[in-house]
Amino acid sequence: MLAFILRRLIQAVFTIFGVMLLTFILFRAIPGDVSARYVNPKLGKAARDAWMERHRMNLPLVLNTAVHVQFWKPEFWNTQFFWHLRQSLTFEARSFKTDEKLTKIVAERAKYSLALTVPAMALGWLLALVVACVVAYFRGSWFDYLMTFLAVLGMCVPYLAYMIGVQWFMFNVKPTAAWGLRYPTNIYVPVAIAVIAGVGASVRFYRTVILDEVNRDYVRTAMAKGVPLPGVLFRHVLRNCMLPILTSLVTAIPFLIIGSLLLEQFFGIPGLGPLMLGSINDRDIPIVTNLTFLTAALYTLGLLLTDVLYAVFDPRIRLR
Amino acid sequence: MKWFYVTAPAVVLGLVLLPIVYLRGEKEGQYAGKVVKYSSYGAEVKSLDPATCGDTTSAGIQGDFYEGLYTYDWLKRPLEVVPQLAAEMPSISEDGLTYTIKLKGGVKYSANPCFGTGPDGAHKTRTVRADDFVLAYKRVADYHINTGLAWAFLSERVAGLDEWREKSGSYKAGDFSRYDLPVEGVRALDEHTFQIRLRERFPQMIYVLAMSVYAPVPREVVDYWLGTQDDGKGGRRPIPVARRTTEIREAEQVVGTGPYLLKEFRRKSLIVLERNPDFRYEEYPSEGAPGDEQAGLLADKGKRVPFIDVVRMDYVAEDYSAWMRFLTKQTDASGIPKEVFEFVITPGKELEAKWAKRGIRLLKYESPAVYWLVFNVEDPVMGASTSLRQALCLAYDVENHIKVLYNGRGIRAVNILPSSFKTHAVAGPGPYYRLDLEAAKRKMAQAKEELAAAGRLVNGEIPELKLDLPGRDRAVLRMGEFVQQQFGKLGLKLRVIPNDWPGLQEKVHNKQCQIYTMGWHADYPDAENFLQLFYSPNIAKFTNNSNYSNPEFDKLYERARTMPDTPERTEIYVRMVNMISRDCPVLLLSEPLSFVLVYDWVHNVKPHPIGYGYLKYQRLDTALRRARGGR
Amino acid sequence: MTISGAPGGADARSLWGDAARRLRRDKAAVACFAVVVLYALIAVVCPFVWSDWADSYDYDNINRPPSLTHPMGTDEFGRSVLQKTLLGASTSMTVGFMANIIAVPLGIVLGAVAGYYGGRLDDLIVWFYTTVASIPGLIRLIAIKFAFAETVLFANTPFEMDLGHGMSGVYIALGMMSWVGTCRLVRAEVMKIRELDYVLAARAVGTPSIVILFRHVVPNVLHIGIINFSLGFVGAISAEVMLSYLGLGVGTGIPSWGAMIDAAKMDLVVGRWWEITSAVAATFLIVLAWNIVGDRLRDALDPRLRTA
Amino acid sequence: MSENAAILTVRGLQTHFFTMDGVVKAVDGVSFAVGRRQTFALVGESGCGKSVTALSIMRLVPHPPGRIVAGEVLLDGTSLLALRERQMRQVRGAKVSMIFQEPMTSLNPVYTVGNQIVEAIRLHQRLPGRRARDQAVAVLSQVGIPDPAQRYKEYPHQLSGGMRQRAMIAMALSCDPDLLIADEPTTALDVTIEAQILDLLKRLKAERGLTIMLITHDLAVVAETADVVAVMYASKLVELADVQALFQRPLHPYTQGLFRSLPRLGQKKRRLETIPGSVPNPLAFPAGCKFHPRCLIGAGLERCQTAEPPLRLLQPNHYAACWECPGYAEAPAGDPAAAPIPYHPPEQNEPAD
Repeated sequence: MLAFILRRLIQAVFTIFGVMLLTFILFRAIPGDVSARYVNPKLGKAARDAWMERHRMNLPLVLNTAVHVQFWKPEFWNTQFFWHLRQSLTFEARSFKTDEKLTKIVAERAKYSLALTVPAMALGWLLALVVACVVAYFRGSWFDYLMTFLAVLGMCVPYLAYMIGVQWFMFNVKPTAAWGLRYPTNIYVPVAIAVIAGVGASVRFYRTVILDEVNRDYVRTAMAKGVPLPGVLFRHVLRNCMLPILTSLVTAIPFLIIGSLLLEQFFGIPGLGPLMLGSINDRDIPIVTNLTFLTAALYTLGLLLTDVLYAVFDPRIRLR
Repeated sequence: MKWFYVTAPAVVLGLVLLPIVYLRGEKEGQYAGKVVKYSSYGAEVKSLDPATCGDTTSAGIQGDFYEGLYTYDWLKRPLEVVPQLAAEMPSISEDGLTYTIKLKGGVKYSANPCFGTGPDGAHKTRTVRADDFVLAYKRVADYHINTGLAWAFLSERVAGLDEWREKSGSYKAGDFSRYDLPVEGVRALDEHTFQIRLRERFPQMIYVLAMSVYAPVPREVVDYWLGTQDDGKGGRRPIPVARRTTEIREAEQVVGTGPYLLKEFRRKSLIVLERNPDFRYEEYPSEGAPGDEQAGLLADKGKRVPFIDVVRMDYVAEDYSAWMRFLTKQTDASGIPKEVFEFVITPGKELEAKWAKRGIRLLKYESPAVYWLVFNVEDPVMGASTSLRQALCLAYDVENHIKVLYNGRGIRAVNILPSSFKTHAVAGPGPYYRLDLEAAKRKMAQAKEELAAAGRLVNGEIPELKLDLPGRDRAVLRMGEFVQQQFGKLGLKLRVIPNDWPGLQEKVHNKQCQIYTMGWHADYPDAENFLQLFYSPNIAKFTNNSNYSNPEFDKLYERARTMPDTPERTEIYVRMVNMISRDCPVLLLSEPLSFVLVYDWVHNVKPHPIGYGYLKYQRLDTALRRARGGR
Repeated sequence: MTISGAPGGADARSLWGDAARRLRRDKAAVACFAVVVLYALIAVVCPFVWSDWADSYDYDNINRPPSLTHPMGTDEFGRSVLQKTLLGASTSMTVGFMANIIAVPLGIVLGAVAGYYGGRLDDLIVWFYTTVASIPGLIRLIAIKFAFAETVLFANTPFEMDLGHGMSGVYIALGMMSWVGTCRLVRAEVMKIRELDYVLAARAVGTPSIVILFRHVVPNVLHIGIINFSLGFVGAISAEVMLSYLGLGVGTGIPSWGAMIDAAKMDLVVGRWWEITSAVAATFLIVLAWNIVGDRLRDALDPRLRTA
Repeated sequence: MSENAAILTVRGLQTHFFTMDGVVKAVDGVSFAVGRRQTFALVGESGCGKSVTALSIMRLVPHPPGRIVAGEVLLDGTSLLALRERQMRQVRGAKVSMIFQEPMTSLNPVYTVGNQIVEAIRLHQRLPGRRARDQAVAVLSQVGIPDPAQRYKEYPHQLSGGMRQRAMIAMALSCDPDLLIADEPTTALDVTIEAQILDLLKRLKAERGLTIMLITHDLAVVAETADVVAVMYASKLVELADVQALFQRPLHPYTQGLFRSLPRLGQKKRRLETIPGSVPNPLAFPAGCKFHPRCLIGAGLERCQTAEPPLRLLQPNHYAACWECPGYAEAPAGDPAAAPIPYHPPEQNEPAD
């Protein structure tokens, strides 16, 4: 198992490096010179150069070709890409726009994003799982068809429609809860939207996973032993479905951190989501790249953790 | 597995309840007994540094904690400049070049750690000195500070300041010792006397002095907040020069003399202003314009201002949310979103009765501003044919532009000056700023010939035109679509390119735009403020964005700008305005008409067309607000 | 209990025939497929019928409620909302179709190459899609849309594509970013097929590997492409709505449901329900139809689920 | 207790699958009775419905699409089909147990063997954990698993195929059921292990007085273990007899075909015979006798093509369903569910032929 974890760890390192490369290409190499957005062109070239130097935009892009063979010299590595890697790993980046440190921004805002996404995800997960199990229990009945149909229906309504509808409703019922965080409990309005809008897809996915598993031989064995259906579902089936379910949870990690971009904007939650949107619009490259990297890295680590956890819990892998 | 089914729901429940535990809501008792004003804002506050302030949102908020030497009288019309931090109006030398200004005594900054901390832990304050103004002017001129508008009014006008700017460029950005270099034309004669010397006559200088961008900046702020940082042990340690910033950004660094201090500033989230306890004694005005008495604006005369203790502004990104917050009495005042306009306002531009019954009042005011589409005259197509520009002006249905896009909130602009300027009426409407499709089509034929002669036609057709927009939100895109329709009437194709604001700026500076939307809001009530936008040396200063260049115009401008307000100058102004009307470097759209809704518990609101910082006069009847179901 | 024919994969013809037969019997699938075809027809026909729609503005009749002349009312420029909605189908279907025409073949080719050749190439492709997949979808999309910012392909030709602001940018960005799922599935499937007897046989007689790959292997994973094509449509349509909301969607003057929802989101407050309702209903119906078609296609075509 | 008392009676059982392509009659009117302490073998090609018969008895037919549409299943006089699901659960595992073909997949991979046995024990007997554990170890040892205390703690994938099947049997026997249904228990195992498992079943039958219903397609297994044999073809029983009668004189052409395709010692044939054709599509069974397209006798006969022969008692304790069997026309329409076919094993001292 140690070898397995080690192998996955190496893969994760490569993936994280890949993410850094990709964010570098997408956000830094392609968009070209953005200095004019941050340094008033009225101030002339020297000011622009100072700014470029300050943000290390004056360095060669990937490799310092002037000393291209002398990779043992520090100048060789003194390039934008290297600094990008370094900033990604240390979170030292500063916003182009406000010059704030990324760590400070994240520290200030992440808690709001988490306050929205963590309950939404936990609740959504539990709800989806329970509904999926119940639906799988009644598979083939009208109840199953109704719930599956509802799940599909729920998936098809545009997200925006949910937000507009729910906010409109809340303003009519309890205006103080419709926007902002005047009371901590206000967070449950967007949480509810996230859950409602997301539960359909999860239910459908979990149902497929569970039904896939329900047709396996060991389930028949358990039934032949006289295990009641809930026992079959919860004790035997669910345990075997854990990998896809855990994985689906992990794939949601980026949204834990980045927050629900639109939901936060709409409901006045000062999380990272609106910041991300704003930074993209402002071409605030350090913020965008580093937040993207952060989410991608957490996602990768999450997957790694899933695999390790699963290796711990699944005897077939554990004892390999 | 059983443990799983017990713990999993427990963990989920815990996670779900987590926000309640650690998410601090507004503490309900936080503002107990205080008068709190609630409002929403939707545009980002771009600057907290007086020197870099260049947009109306930032100016609006800065106006409440930064004060300039002079300001506009809040109530009086026509506009009148009155002393604010100055004790009296400036004494101007015979040649009109030297302005000597006596300061009010005993004006204090809001308390701040940079002035030191007393034994009881309370932060100290100090009185404003003349050298604080000197520093403010130096910062505006500072090469390392991104000062747009503020610098534009001083450059080539104040003696020695351009040279100082040159010198400051040779310093490192973080090296603040440059502020010790003297400037010839900006001096503190003594602690209470400040003097500015101009290179040439500038009759509009008094208006410049009334802008809050030149608010005093204590040197302590620069040295303490920009020069040192928290060392994590309760003390401060210096920041290496290379890593210093030059701009004032953080909430705690904002040190002003105004009636309020910035208590909390969370970008794109929340702004809280609190009454500045060190604010000097000031009284509510006792006289105003005709009609103010009847409007109840003088009921509080002689009382000490400010009235409001706390202002809480929430960043609300969506118009929809902002409007609903106003409707449900979460905020005290609101603009009127386009979509709801006709449900709130009658065709006669008055408030619908049912809204009035809810206790809502409508305030209308004209801003001295003109919106237009800028044609880049250096563009190969737009520059090659004056007839094309004239044709577009003639074809554009501005009436419907105002009706469809602004619900009729505006009046058609007929020359580049706002109608409240006296030169406006004298100059009269421009020949091409009217709707005449037939004439436009005739002009179009001419334009084709001109363009053909210049070799700009592609396959015998005018190539697709490009319109750059200053944003991506729906209102802006909607406008793009409308322009498409208008140009389509002449058979022209238009590609609409949404930009973010800095992106558009960048393109404009690089002269990459062909047509884009712009507007100009008067900085002071003088035609010169609008005419300088077409003065060709200003192309390099990035204020002449249409890149319009006309030697005759330039000559007239140079003559007029040092002239005092005489009929002769007005005559020159008119000639210049008419040149623009003839050459059409801009397609004039509208002069905006602004509508604001306030609840009846808000008193003493009178929108000011140019000045800022009148929040101190506002008064809230919180008992009425609670009675009406507000907070 | 084996109910029908051959195990999946090897006998492609019976797989497709069988699937078609099953789908024909499935009334819901047929109905949804009919909806999709109807939308496609609308998408093709309407732009011809109302080619001058963009200039059909009528400033005297803006935001009118439904009436006989305009069954779904008029929009902010006095144009018919019904026509706008129907024309929006063209945008949506184009974006969905083009995005998947890019993404699915890309996914199949990369997945097949990775799965068939294995080794370093496989490692590289797996690394690439893992990397891409670990960046959240919307950010990925926005990022590439911004990377396109001022890119104009084939400028000054009839094929000019303004990637930064036009419709082409939306579907190319979507296409370039949504191949991962297909790639992953195809790779896994190809790895299984690679070991099947007929492939081994072909290899034994010395058929060049590229021929084996594209003649013998890829046809057997096409069903994954078909399934992902239909499911990808849903994603593309939703993404277009989202991008339009963020102002990164198709250009102005092009009717789009996302833009309609965005433009009309405030209208609801004052009771102007017709524009947002039309757009939401149109989106809802096509997404529902594609979802069900995709589901049923998967049930019919994917042998693993077929045994269930 | 009378030899003739049936422990299990199946009468007119019909199990249909309602698929999108049509109704599949997987079991179509099957009747038989299993006597106590007998080994009753149900033989047929794959897809003939024998597994569905077993699942129907257990009421484990996957629903949807399957459903028992008619018939009666009596276990010790209790009608299983009339039981509520809750009561049925108490029957499963406790009175009737079942083991399956694939020991690899039939055990839950994520639980230890012991855990799964204990689960069965505790479901049916209120035992404290330790006692249940002891019982599980005991039953593991009974099925011949060496070092049962160690095996108890192991996961299915750690065991060999034979051990897994033994564990399955242990699990099935853990609650001391009266009837064990073994659905092709040895198909997935290799020959030596197969023999061991069959021996084990025989031993358990002898030791515990177990009744076994053995489902298989392998006549060799039948010869080895069965007392009574039922042959199934295309959802119906075509022949039912005790093992000696059947092996000595198969009556139905299908059974005869099966025997011909069996390698036999001392035969000089160089090639094994096979039954021509293939198992008919359950959606479109041929009219008349379902076997007639493949039948050497009835292929061209009109009666075989039009009318389906019912099961008739041709000889004492020997039923068959074929128009062309000698004596079929005059034979009574016996009820195979009325009483189990008694089995009299040949005397031990009688020399085998």
